[in-house]
Amino acid sequence: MKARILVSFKDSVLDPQGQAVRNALHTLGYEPIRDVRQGKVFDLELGGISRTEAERLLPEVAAKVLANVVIEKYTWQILED
Amino acid sequence: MKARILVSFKDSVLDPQGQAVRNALHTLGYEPIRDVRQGKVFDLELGGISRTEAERLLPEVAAKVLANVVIEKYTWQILED
Amino acid sequence: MKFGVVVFPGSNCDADAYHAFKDALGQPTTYLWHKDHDLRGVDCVILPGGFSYGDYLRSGAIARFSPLMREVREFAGKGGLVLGICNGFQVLLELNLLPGAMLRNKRLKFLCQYVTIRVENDKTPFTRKGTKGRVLRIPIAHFDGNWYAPLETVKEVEGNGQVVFRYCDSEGRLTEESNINGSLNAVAGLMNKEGNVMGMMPHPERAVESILGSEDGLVVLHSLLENIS
Amino acid sequence: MNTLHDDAVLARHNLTRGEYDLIAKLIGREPNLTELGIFSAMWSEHCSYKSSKVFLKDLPTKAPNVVQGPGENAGIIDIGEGRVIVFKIESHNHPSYIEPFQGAATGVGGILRDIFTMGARPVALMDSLRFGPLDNPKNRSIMEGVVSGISSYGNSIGVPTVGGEVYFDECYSLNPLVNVFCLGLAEKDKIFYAKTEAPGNAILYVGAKTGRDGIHGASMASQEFGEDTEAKRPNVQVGDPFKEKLLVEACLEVMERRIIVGIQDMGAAGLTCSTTEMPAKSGNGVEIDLDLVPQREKGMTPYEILLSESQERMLIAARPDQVAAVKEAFAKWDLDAVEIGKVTDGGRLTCRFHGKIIVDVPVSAVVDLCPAYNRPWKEPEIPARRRSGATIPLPKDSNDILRRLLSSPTIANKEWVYRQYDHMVQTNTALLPGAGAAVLRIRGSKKGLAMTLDGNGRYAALDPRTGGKAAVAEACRNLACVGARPIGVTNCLNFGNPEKPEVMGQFKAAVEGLSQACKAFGIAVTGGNVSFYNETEGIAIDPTPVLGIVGLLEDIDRVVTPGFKASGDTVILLGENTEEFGGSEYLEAVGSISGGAPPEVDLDREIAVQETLLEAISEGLVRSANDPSEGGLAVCAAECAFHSPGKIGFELDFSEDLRPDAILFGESQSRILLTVRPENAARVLEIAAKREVPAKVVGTTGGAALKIRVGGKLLVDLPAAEANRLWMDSIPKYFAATKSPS
Ligand SMILES: Nc1ncnc2c1ncn2[C@@H]1O[C@H](COP(=O)(O)OP(=O)(O)O)[C@@H](O)[C@H]1O
Ligand SMILES: [Mg+2]
Repeated sequence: MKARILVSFKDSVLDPQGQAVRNALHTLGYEPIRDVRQGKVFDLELGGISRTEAERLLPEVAAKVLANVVIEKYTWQILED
Repeated sequence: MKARILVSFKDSVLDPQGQAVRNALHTLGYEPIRDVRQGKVFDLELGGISRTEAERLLPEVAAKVLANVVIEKYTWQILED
Repeated sequence: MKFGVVVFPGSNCDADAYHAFKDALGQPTTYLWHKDHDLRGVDCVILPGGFSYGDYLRSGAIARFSPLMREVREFAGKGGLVLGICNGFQVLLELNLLPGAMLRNKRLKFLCQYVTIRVENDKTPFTRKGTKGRVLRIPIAHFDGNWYAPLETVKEVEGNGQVVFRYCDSEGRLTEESNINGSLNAVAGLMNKEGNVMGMMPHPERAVESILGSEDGLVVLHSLLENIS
Repeated sequence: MNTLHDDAVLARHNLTRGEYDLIAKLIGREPNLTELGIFSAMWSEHCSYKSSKVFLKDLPTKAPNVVQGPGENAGIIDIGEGRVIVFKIESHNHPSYIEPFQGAATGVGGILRDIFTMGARPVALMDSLRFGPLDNPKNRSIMEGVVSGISSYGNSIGVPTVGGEVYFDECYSLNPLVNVFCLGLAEKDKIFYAKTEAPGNAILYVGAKTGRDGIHGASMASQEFGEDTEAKRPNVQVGDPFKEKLLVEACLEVMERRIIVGIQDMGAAGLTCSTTEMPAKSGNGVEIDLDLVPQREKGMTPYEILLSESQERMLIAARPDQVAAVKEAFAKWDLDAVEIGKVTDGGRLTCRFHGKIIVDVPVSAVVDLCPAYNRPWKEPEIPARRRSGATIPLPKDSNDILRRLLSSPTIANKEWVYRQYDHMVQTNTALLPGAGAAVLRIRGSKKGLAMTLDGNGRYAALDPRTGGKAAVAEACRNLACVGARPIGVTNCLNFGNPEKPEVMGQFKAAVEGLSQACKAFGIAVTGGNVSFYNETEGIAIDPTPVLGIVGLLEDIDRVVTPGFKASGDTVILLGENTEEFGGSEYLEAVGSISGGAPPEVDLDREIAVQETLLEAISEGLVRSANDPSEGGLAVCAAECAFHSPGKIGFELDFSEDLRPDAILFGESQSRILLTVRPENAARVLEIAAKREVPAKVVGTTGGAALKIRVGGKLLVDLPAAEANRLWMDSIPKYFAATKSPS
């Protein structure tokens, strides 16, 4: 089974990396890119569990390990059974 | 318009971060997570261009700025008009 | 007084801390292996700087799951002294033994240089040899030292006097420029409410010998020595 | 008639028909494709030094303090008290152009392995960098990537990057140079070598798994691979400093406990290199089973497994009774140690794959019998040496020239670079970046270690022989300025295509120059690296020999720094100003052709000047010292002001009958600007006189301005603070655009 977890800063937290990317893009003339937020993506390969189990596992792993919930939020999805 | 670009190492390239995360998850008993690949996600806010223009812009920005195609691959999608 | 320096895979200031406590301070010091469940009867636990687990997920994020951290948590809960330096500070944040989180430095670059920090609270086991307002010259070396916490947390932390050090200029003034990494309220060192756990980004163990350029780190080391039980 | 592989296959393997026939003769039959790959890698320029060997023979490699000269992973010098230093420099130029961050990072990883594989703990890194001009965004992004790559690897592994150099020139735009130096400390009786010792010993593979990384692009034989293999096989590796940190600790532990007999890192040519070089040195062979090699990817061919350049791997030879203990030691650090074969007699490398022997070659043929070439070379044409009468007009405003020089990126302060490097970890750095050389204290000793990297491609382009000499002279001078005497040399020779006679001629001359200078200083070259083919679109870089020289301070408490210490000190110039402009930053700054001959290096004079300084330092007289290099005396003096607390200014006065711009900005060699308390000036002049070194008092420190008079006229008069700002801000300014709003 393939799954994906996205982790990014909460909206209330400043994202200087995203801003630096945006500035760099503007310098290169990519003006239409008004804003950039940068985050992390984790592509997971799961095995030996059911979809229901995966649906419990993914948010748990995201909240406990992959994201620091003081500053970050996450989303998850199962990509492929 | 909202768009998203995902950048990660090509499959054959070593991903030390993903490996470290996978090992940590195994130590914590999350055995079903067989493999992890870590990448970057860029959430973009676009303005002043059409969807067609965005469809040209996004892969260009991904290939030229956000990813180094020697070792990285990317995907992009428009999330919202 | 017996000190224990925790060694995580990827720690790289463990030997420096060991040297500082053992040789410069002249106290019995021992390494504590992250896979053990034994604090070897130390009076103070040091979480050293470095890149535990490569800092690959987030600084300090994976180290927090090390076996030994169970004992460290218990030790801290019982009032034991814990000092986290740099990566050790980051681990303490991830462990929730200290409030907040670290963001990347405001200019997005790793920074290695001397900074000046001001003692904000001299009634702590880590600073009783300092005087409030004293300016210390101590090096930093980090990528993620930009302390952040939600507004209420910041208020609480300030209200409790938990801020131990702030980045300042050489005269002790807080300026935009002297807040080198962009930390909220220029926080350079922070303790828990109970006052027995402190994290700081500057490296006191790098400033304990004149040949290396500063001995100001001794303020922290000597203060700890005052806590002999 | 050898016909198994056609010309196209040989071309892809960078082997000539002649070389191929020789291989067939050496192994008594035609090689199969995997064997061809092995020879191709080991007989490549990079591994075999086939073009450079004949010229490198000239280098002085012996001295009483040399424990190990060229030929091992790194050189070793005895520093007394039972200790040795292990050091070496390597280039990672091409990878750093393709992928600046990873290319530079893995360069650091590679040189570190060369050091700890010999039983030494790495204690210092330095980096010599060359980029194209910063007004080009592409060059900025290469520089940004390279610097963060070095910083990421070095900082993470916890080895301080204590020094280096950065130059900017158009010729490096398409071909940046990234040379990385590493130095380790070891106890003299605990050095390890790459040996297998005796048949029956086990061969263990430790560290990261093998993937399809970095298999030499030019020597790829695609027939054997599936369609998509090319795309799958990245030429740039990704470094894993965390894994290497574990590897350092585990390797040093098994060496300390002496539970292995030999060890070698897997660098260029990976498993092939280590499984042939190790037994070759012991007169043994090795038999391995490729199926046992830990693999990151599925379906790897023997060719790929043997030639992969995956990072963070080592090969160990251990006695059978030691194997269990080795495995346990690595397990402690969460690393695998896998027994993949054993040492044999008979001197052959045999590799088994899926039960069949697919490689069977004599290791000596692979390692030692690559033909050396005496390639045609053409003596470089040296511009006429002109000691006077530059044809450029005298500058109208010397202040303006000085401003321009101070803000030229090559001269400007490099803090933007070195503050991204942890230069203090391990708490030994007694002299931080900023001085001409870095200084480390040695725990448990009064002594200190100084080190520096130097090289000036522009000098070498104009006159390679002088360029080679000047690099040695300047490096030693930088050491002398902190109070150290040179004890050993490593070098990285960055050149163009050696098949061009002009390039070969440059190489030959540069090596002669540096060789001559090393001999004069009585120091041995213990190793180094040659990087050829630094060309893009047929345009070669300036020949760029980079010297890494290590020095010893007898008493670290006597270390001298460049910054003025107080107002009212006397400024003394050792050496002599001349009218030499060739290759100078000054000519560059006024937009003149950088033609002419570079400043002459008189080695006897050079040594006498340095000895004078060292003697004055040993008497405790010298308060600060700095040598004029790029930008000349004015820049040199300005730097002393900038490094002083509170930016102490100076007033200097020259009355020589020379063009004033030569005095201010000329780059004549063998000069040192030092300060002493006024009462000690006479003694310094006396020491100089004894050694027949020209020396004179040229002014005093103090005030808030940089002031220089020539022939009574105040030509330079700049507020120190303003000048300092130009010097500090120049490089950061170029990167301001990518800064985030704070
Ligand atoms: N790439 C670099 N990495 C680390 N330190 C550097 C680098 N480039 C320059 N430095 C430091 O900046 C200082 C000035 O360098 P440089 O101008 O080359 O000195 P010098 O002319 O005396 O050889 C030195 O201390 C040097 O180590
Ligand atoms: Mg230099």
